[in-house]
Amino acid sequence: MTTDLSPGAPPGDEWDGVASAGTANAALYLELDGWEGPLDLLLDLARRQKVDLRRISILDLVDQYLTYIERAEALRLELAADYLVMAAWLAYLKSALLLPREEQEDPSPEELALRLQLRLQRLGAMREAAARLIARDRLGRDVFARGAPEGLRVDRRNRWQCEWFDLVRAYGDVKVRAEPVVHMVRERMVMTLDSALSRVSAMLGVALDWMELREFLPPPREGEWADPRLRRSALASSFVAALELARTGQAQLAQDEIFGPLRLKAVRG
Amino acid sequence: MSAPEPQRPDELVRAVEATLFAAGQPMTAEAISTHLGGADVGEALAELQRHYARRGVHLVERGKRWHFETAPDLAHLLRREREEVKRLSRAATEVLAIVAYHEPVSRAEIEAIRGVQTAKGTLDVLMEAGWVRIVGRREVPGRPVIYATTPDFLTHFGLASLRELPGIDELRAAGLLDPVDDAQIELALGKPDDTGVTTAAWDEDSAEAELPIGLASPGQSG
Amino acid sequence: MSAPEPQRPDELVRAVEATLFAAGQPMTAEAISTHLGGADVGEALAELQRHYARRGVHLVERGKRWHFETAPDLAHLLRREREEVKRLSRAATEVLAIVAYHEPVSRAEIEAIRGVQTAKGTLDVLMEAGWVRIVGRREVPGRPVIYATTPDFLTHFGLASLRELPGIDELRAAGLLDPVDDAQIELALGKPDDTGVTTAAWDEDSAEAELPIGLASPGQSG
Repeated sequence: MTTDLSPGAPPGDEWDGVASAGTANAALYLELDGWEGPLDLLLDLARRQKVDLRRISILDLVDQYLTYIERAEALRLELAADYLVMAAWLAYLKSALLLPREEQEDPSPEELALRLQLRLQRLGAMREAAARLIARDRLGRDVFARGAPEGLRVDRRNRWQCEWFDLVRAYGDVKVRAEPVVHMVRERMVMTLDSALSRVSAMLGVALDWMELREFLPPPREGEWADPRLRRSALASSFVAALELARTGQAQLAQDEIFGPLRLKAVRG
Repeated sequence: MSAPEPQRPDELVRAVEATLFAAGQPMTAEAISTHLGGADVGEALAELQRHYARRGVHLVERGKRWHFETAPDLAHLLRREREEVKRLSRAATEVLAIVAYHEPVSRAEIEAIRGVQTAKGTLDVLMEAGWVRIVGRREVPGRPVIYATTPDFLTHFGLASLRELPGIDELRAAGLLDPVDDAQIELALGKPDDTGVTTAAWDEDSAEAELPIGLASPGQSG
Repeated sequence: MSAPEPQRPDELVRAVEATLFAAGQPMTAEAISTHLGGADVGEALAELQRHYARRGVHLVERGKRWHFETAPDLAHLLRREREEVKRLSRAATEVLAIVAYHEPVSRAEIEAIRGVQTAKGTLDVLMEAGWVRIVGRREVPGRPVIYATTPDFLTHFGLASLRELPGIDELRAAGLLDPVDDAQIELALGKPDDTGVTTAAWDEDSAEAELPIGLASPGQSG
């Protein structure tokens, strides 16, 4: 029953020794590499009953499977765990099917057997379907598409659209964006750095001792210089002028404490 | 030479004929129509199909896409030079059939039918061939990806649609294509305890614990 | 359809038809014959050529080699142009406006006016649209190419000449220069007086003269 289980399929490398061992039963031919798992082996065994899968004898099938596994073990073949697990499960199923049942288990052994049968049917159906599918007239094997199609090309051409208003509006936006770059605040009176520099420099030339920075500013009585905003500008410009004179070695700067009066004195060469 | 002067076909028919001859890929009627400036090509396709039905080249529709191919009865003349078609392993063939007959289907569902783990490479081979693709995820815990066939699958195997799969009606009628995650068909598998007696225990929650799927691949059975 | 039932061609004709259809290259009559087991294919080729003469695909012989090709009168179907109407991007519109108002103008000048770099693609789009062209090179170091508008530009925008584009004053009157508060954007170009006081003053003319290429830096205004 278990002889010649996989006709035609050459044994894998690891089975060479077994196949050529010339064991007790020369016809015994075990080739687990050929099976895609225990379900596959079961299906093949079921097919050997040569009956419709719906009418197979599960008990016979279990016997065949267990015999197969026993023979493999007798030959000291190392079986994958799943084959052994299936064997154990089938052994249980067999005993459950044979023994008189006192209490009804759920699911019953008959139901388990039915499920196994259904699974084999499903796998069998797919195996057959695969064979029929693969045997169809296949494009590139049995039927052929045009060998040298010219190919279709679609060149996309853009037609650009723009309205007159969008164009003019865009120019307006560019102008608006560009102008602020050169803007100054209107009618803001300032003392420029240049004028502060010449004023401080001139006054320093005639001063004899340290002078406080504020003394260099134009006197507030002189008309527009009374404007506090202009005075702030003059102070800032004079401070920068003082720093510039110190940097160029024309003046010394001194401050005794933070926020204290800033004093200035000419450096005499 | 004795044949009567062939009728000149309609200009639209000629245009559809030329377009499909020149196309490198199968085309849907919509794509042909778009290419031809929006003409209704349904009649033209039907006429072409009828014209070519008895010739050495046929016009066929596969999954809503049309292409010309050589007549199947001439396969024996043409087959010899060409061995471009990939040979699929048995596992890949089986997985392809399961995807086609059950789509969309997850890997776990494929494995439930085959009773073994499916090597990652098997699905990759089918996807690389352009016959199978991922079409989404099943909204169940773990959100497994699900697979289905492509239009190229139909084209390659000469199927107008999946309804033409061999024997699909019989299989469906026999209930062999019912969803595979149906808990009622799952087998329970217990572990052998230390007395050596195996106890079957149905685990409602665990489809994994079910039949000996994926305990070891056949190759490991050294 | 109304056409009579097409005759089934001779088997050899069908075989030759399929062979040539599937061939990757034009084939000589001898090669076809060899492929088909030595049959004399001359008649079959002649009949096929006659059959296809009025169809969308022709069987042609070139230098003793036979192949199918799209009918010459349908060759235009192989390469179609599809026009897509696209709106000019904002950047492209600005560049186009600058070219129109300042032509001829170099890319560097356009960038100086816009205050941002102009992607090369933007000018390419305008040239593709047929509104801008290269009109020469500026005789300055680097000899940059300079751009100007085309007659198509005038046609598209319905202008008799560029002088019809609204001037700055008209733009202002139309509120197109309004977005920012006037006081914030006015220029001060006063001179320091002898007391060292600078008075900022709005210069009405400066808006005209403002071609902001090489914008005056604020430091120069002191």
